[in-house]
Amino acid sequence: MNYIPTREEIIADHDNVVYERTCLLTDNPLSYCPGCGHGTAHRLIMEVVEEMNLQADTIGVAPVGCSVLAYDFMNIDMQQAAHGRAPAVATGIKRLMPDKFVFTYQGDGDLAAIGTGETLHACNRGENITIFFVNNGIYGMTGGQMAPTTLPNMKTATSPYGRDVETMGYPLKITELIAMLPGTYFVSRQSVHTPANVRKAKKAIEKAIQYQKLNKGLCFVEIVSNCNSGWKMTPEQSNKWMEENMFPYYPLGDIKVPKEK
Amino acid sequence: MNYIPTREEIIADHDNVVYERTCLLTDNPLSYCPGCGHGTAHRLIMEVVEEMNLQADTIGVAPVGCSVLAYDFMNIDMQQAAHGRAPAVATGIKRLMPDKFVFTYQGDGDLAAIGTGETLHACNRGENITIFFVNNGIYGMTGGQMAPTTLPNMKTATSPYGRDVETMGYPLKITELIAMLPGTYFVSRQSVHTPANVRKAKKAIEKAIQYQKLNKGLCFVEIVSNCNSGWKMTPEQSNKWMEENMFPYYPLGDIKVPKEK
Amino acid sequence: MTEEIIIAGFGGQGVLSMGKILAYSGMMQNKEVSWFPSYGPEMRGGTANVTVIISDERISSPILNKFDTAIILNQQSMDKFEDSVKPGGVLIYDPNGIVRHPVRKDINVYTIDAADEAARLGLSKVFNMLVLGAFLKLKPLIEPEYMRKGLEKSLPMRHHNLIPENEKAIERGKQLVKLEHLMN
Amino acid sequence: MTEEIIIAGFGGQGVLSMGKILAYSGMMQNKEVSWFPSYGPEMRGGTANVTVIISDERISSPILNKFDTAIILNQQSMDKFEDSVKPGGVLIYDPNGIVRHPVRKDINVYTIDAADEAARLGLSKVFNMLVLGAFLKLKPLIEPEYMRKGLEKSLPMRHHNLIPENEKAIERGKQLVKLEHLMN
Amino acid sequence: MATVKGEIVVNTERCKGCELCVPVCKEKTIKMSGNLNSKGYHFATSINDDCNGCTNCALVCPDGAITVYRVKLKEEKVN
Amino acid sequence: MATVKGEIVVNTERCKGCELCVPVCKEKTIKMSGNLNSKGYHFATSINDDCNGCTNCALVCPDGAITVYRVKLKEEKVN
Amino acid sequence: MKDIRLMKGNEAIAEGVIRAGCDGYFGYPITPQSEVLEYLMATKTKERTGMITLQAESEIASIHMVYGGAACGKRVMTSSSSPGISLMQEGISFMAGTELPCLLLNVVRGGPGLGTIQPSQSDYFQAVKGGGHGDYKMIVLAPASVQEMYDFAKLGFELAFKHRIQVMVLSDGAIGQMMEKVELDEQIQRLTDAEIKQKYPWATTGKTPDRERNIITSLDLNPVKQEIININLQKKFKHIEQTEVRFERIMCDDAEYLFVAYGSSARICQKAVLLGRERGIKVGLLRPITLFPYPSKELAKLAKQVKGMLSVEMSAGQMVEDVRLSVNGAVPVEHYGRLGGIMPAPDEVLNVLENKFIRLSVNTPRLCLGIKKIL
Amino acid sequence: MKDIRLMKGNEAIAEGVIRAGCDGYFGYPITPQSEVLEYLMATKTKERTGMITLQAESEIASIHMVYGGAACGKRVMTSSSSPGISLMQEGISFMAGTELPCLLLNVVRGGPGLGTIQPSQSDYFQAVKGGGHGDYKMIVLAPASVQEMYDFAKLGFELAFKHRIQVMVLSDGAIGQMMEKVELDEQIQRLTDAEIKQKYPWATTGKTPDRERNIITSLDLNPVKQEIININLQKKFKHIEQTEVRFERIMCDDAEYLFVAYGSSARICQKAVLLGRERGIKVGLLRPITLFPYPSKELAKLAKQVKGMLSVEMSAGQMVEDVRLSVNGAVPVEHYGRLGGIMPAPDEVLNVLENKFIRLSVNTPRLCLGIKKIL
Ligand SMILES: Cc1ncc(C[n+]2csc(CCOP(=O)(O)OP(=O)(O)O)c2C)c(N)n1
Ligand SMILES: Cc1ncc(C[n+]2csc(CCOP(=O)(O)OP(=O)(O)O)c2C)c(N)n1
Ligand code: SF4
Ligand code: SF4
Ligand code: SF4
Ligand code: SF4
Ligand code: SF4
Ligand code: SF4
Ligand SMILES: [Mg+2]
Ligand SMILES: [Mg+2]
Repeated sequence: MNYIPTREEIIADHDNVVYERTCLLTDNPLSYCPGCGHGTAHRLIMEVVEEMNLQADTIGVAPVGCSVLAYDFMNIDMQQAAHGRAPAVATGIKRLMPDKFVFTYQGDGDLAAIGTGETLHACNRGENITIFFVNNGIYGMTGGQMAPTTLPNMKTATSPYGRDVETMGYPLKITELIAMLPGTYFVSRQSVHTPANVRKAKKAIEKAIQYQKLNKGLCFVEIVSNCNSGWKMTPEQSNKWMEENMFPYYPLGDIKVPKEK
Repeated sequence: MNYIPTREEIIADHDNVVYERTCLLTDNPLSYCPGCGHGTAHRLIMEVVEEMNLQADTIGVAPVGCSVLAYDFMNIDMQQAAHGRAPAVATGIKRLMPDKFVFTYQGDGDLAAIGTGETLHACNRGENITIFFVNNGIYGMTGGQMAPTTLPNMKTATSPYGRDVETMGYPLKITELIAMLPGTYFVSRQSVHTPANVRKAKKAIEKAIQYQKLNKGLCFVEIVSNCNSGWKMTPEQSNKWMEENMFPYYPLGDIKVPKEK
Repeated sequence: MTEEIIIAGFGGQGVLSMGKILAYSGMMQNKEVSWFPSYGPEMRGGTANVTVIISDERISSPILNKFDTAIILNQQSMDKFEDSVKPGGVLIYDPNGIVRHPVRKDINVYTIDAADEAARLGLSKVFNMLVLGAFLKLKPLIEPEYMRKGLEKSLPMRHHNLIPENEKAIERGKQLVKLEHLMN
Repeated sequence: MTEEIIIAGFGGQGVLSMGKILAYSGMMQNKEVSWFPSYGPEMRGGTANVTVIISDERISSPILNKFDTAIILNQQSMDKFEDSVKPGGVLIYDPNGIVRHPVRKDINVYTIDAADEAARLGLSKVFNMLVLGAFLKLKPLIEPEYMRKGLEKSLPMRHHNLIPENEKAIERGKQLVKLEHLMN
Repeated sequence: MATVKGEIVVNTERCKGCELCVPVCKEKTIKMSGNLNSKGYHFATSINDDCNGCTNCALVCPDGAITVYRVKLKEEKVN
Repeated sequence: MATVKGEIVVNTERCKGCELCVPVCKEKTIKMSGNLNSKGYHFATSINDDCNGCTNCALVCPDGAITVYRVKLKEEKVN
Repeated sequence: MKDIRLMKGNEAIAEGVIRAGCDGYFGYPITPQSEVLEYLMATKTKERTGMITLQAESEIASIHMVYGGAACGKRVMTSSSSPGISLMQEGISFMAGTELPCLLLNVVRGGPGLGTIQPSQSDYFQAVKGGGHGDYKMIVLAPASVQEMYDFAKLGFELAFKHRIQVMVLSDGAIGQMMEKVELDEQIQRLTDAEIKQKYPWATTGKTPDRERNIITSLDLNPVKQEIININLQKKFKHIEQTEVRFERIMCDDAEYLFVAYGSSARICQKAVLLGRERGIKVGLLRPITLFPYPSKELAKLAKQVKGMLSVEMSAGQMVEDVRLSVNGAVPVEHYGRLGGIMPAPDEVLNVLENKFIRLSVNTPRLCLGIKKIL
Repeated sequence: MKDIRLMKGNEAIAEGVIRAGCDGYFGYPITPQSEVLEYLMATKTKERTGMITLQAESEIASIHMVYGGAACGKRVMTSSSSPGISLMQEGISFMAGTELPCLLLNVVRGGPGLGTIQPSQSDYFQAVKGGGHGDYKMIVLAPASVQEMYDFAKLGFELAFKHRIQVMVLSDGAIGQMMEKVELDEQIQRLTDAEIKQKYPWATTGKTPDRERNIITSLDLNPVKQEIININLQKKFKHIEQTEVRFERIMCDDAEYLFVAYGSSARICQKAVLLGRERGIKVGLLRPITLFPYPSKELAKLAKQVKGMLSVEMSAGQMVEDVRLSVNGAVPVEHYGRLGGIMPAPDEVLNVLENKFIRLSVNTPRLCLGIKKIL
């Protein structure tokens, strides 16, 4: 009457874990729509913070946007900033707590519309902070309105007939702009919709955190992501659409890398 | 007893005028310090408006800065905008009065510090307005504080030991940034401290106005200028200092010119 | 007469538009109506609900804590709104996907297998009309003629060809509704 | 005792620092003092003025419309402040560059050729001390010992070597002041 | 000879049924369940023994719902 | 033979004595007056007949204080 | 045929401004009022009437776009909700200083800070006392129905141009998000540029030889002049106080007790009045429609008649100060409020009224959460 | 030896915050307060005490830098003048919602809009009633001398941390720009990070294993929870009203008439009291030092004693509402104000008092410019 463990039991043993949700994500269910990239982005950042053993040294800043509740999910000390002001908030923190790892997590409306001034000047001052920028080309939280990064002719709640660049302006490549500033040190654009991209994105996040520890200036990681709700697609469709439409406009890869070896 | 007119009387006859203050400058004495470039910049813009016969079709927007009182000097309809908001004000005007020639006149604090967001987004939307940007590397009006464009190590009231780029950030080349945006059509940097430069600056101003009439997008003319009071120099010294120190950082010339012939 | 209704479920189930058709129909029948949706980030995660009030008098608050009728279309909504039915009120739900069924004894509970029926018909779009039918069976506030006017008003022109289908679904819903529990 | 003074002229003439030395000296002599400058864009175009009040009692408003004494150092200031001398008050001015001289008959008018004297001495920096001397001659509010303490306090350390020179200029100013007109 | 074998465990209450894990699994191990979780989502479930523990599915899961295990198994009585 | 001759008129009340017009005059026609205008500025003034009407001075004058005239003069009794 | 629709409050005011001949809307999304911009975009205002609709990069940009347009004599507006309106305070103060007419909509949500997105009335002080710097007032209209959201578009523009003043419609998330019946009226033609030039000679429309240049500025470096400007501004506000007060009296004629409430709260109190009458309590409701100018005289009159007034607001006690200032001690004035996005219920407010003034009921209000003790 | 200096008000508060152990200043230049930032820069705060001084790109950035620093338990401040303070209203509301302590300085100038740069008191409503959205209060301190500018730096930080509240020093261009004697006290040590962690357990200093993560947020999507948060906030304000009222009584004991004035106006009224006494009028001055909490009880007491109160403000009538609310009709309350950057004179305000209450003088105030008629 020997009990013979099932195959599952043999394998799914704690010792055999090769991937598990990081303990720096809380148990609270994420408030995001199914398939939304915010969740993956959260996870990667927290994985790196965990792996670098930075929990006690990290102060995060949540924006106004779908990720407004990031503090419910990230098991670190966090501040919720007013819409667009996260880089200023992070500046206030970092200047007074220079030994902490300080990051903001911001959407494209937050960072590139209302927060343009704060973003540009934090970058220009070379604040030793890290900005994670989730660009989904839309205002997810408020119900899918046009963002500065919305693609030409893309339909949103406030461009129901498509973004007309003549009257509504052009998609703003803010990442390319801030990469031009001497205050930024490492600028990279990533995505998190395939396993390979997730791995690359995590690398970029790691670098951005490491460089902050060296006080090299501002590090900036953009993550091009879907907002399947706002785009009115299934998660899978939205990732496909993103590859076909967003990436040509927002090509992935490092935009500014440190010159010295 | 024939009256023989003096040489002066023969020459200084109205018919012989080759240069005269444009009638689009009012009789009010300018409020600027002696030798300040604002006066020349005002004059050039008004000369072009006069020459193009645009007085009745022009609406100007004054900033907050030493040129806050521009409306006392320019004999056109003008609005005084809140600090930094002139591009938004001009957008409001132009969208509703698309046939008017609409311009803003802004200092570097106004345009590149508090007004960064409005500047960038008006440029990005390709508003059919013209921005005249007087960059004197300092906040003239409030008594010579550091501006985003203040040079490294330059002393100002708020950088009394010189601008330390490590903590106070780098001089912001906002003109180069906005030139990257698809919404801008013509971007040029000029100065008005020598006769030759005055002539070139006037050409650029002419173009910027002409292109607006063709609805080509935003035209942007930067004028690097002295603030001799803020810099604590004589006007002549300040122009020399400007050539030696400002121009290397802010090289004169067209930055973006229309591609088509 | 005042009827205060909450309709709660998923985004995509047609919750808001069901409420809107109901409100529009009431309005056509010359009643005072109000329609108040959950809005904003509340909707993240796909939940949606709407409060509809149909009354003979001016409506005071469009936001309520207690309802005459709750129409409940998923578990989360059941958890949230079961308690907000007034004693003696009505709770209608589609049992599909419901694991914790209502337990209150002081209300009248009905079910409608609308999801199954919609699947059976191959017309997932009429799901909400089936549910609406169930409600109208139990609370016949709106006369069919005004129901049609409501449909006309609330559907965009290009969907007017679907009105007969919707009406049929409403009728079908009236047949499908089942009593689960009568209040003690 | 309360003495309300306006000092008005050009930027660069040392108007503000003259006021500051006066105020500091008053303070050292244990008086209540206030010093209130023109500020901001008012200063564009190079004008500068400062209101100094020296008093035995707590000072109410640091901003005044009427003054016991006006010290006037250019035409623009003359145009602006001649009228604000209280009847019976004192107006001191440097006539250099003044084209419209004061006309009021109900005040006491004095001149001091401070610019000329400073030029003669080759010490343009002491211009304002000459003027201050003229004032102190007419209104000997501050004892010399406190004047020195005021100078010490208000000048930065690295300029303390200039104090004797300044004191000399003050004395010289006392000699140079000339009566132009005594009130009727 | 040893084979690498994997296994996933889906936290069915966290899963939101986005289906993003399905196509990234080269082993076609994941399918959406016909059942609903308490939020009303069809959750992901493992349908075969082919998982190789590559973690692809877990990497793309926005809700961190998947735990991946991997072992080297001795080849035994395969039938 | 005709010569181009110029003349400037300085609006002495507008002039703020910034002296920027002085160095740009190749003919060295402009000097600052010893007198003050009512604002207290030493104003610019023309000190010789060499002006050629090139307008340089007027172009750089921030206060628009200079009017420039130019004529072709017949060469007459030069002495 | 009457054009009757079921509309959201936000949609109704959007349709209202189009029909009122609005020339331009500039705004930035924020819950619970994003439907205003969305509706305008969806309805293609440019094609319908020539009206410009533009999504700005922020609320600050929006208000200054409004400034630019208004200074040209155009009918322009923006809308937002509480945090966005806070961002506009400098701009609003500039519009006050330049006396530019415009329509502003605040669909209030619970604050402070990010707060909730649920309805609230806690921006009363900001709207009525002046959230921006300096001495100024706006006309503040408080709609209590979707129909009024629609109606106040036209009324708002009329008042704005009549007095060269900013008109704020102070709504809330309930009125903005709910759908009700709305009766629409005819399209008013937008003014042509020529008409504007003639009707609004102060507007910056380009300096023509027939007039001096027009200047829009709120600056005067000379305090003596600035004081005169400000005195004239104050005279205008006084004049508005004398001529533009609007309110609704509901069962006030024989009232012994009075609710004072605006907007959503007024609807609840209206129901409470009916409940009260059923219970035999002679209670009435004064509903201020204009919050500035405030119906102080009417309240002062009613103070002679009633035994107590209860100001019901979804706030910690803001309008109640104006009620107290109006009656100047003549009658007890109490406050009852719910916070954070919660709306009170009719029986709840009636119970409070009874408790505070009549003391014959021993019920504490159902949902009071201890609020009574501290407010 | 006592360290006595002649300083500008702006310099005094800058020196004051350094000595009060301030950790960080973030600000943007604006007249008439740019000397605060300039002084801090010139004195090399980083070298003196480790204090960070940073010029921000705008007032909005400044207030949010303050937010970030304050949330770490640091003593931080910003300063500005009227238009700049208007821009901070959203940020201030966020700080209120998150209960973050900080020091804010408004050196008020004449508004609305760009206005003048001369002294004014027309931002009273904004400071005291809440210029931002939502129900909140700040503690508002009104200095009347350069010494108080200095003193209120320390007091301000103390109150801010005691109550986790924003403290605004409401000054004006006169107090900011004038030089007066100041007596300085000892340098207070800045707190170390370890001390902060211990004293302010709510601060985001990095989540260590010994505690749950700290979250600074003003958001709750659940209105029921948000209401509880707001009720607690209101309780705090009530508590402050009961414990932190500060005022100065000047010749009030036998007063038959009362000036009520703060800041610069109070100085003028103090002189007017002396003048009045010379003329045989028994007049006193109540000078509120805290504008919130307002000395309402003291005024209510005085209302039983005096025959009339005159609120003197450099505004069109703002604080006067709080005076009226305090006395609730018990005594006539009048207002006298000068606008646009003009300061009234002592005899001027005394004449007004006589005219309004005693009617034995026939002089109309010298510089009244018709203001009396309309205000
Ligand atoms: C001052 C202010 N303006 C507007 C809003 C409304 N608002 C909330 S989130 C948001 C935009 C969110 O878009 P984004 O930053 O792209 O984030 P996402 O939701 O797409 O992740 C807006 C406009 C606000 N909360 N505060
Ligand atoms: C909201 C606001 N913040 C700050 C100020 C103060 N201020 C007036 S002008 C100015 C800067 C002027 O500098 P710049 O734009 O470079 O113009 P310049 O005087 O040098 O020509 C500042 C900060 C203001 N008026 N309003
Ligand atoms: S709305 Fe868009 S961005 Fe927001 S959670 Fe949903 S999918 Fe993600
Ligand atoms: S302060 Fe500078 S910018 Fe301003 S007028 Fe003087 S020189 Fe020109
Ligand atoms: S770990 Fe790899 S093989 Fe296993 S289920 Fe996931 S994706 Fe498939
Ligand atoms: S990716 Fe995650 S949330 Fe999506 S279906 Fe798979 S397990 Fe569920
Ligand atoms: S016009 Fe030319 S030549 Fe004549 S004074 Fe001027 S600069 Fe000299
Ligand atoms: S450039 Fe003009 S202002 Fe300057 S000195 Fe010459 S004439 Fe006078
Ligand atoms: Mg987005
Ligand atoms: Mg400048």
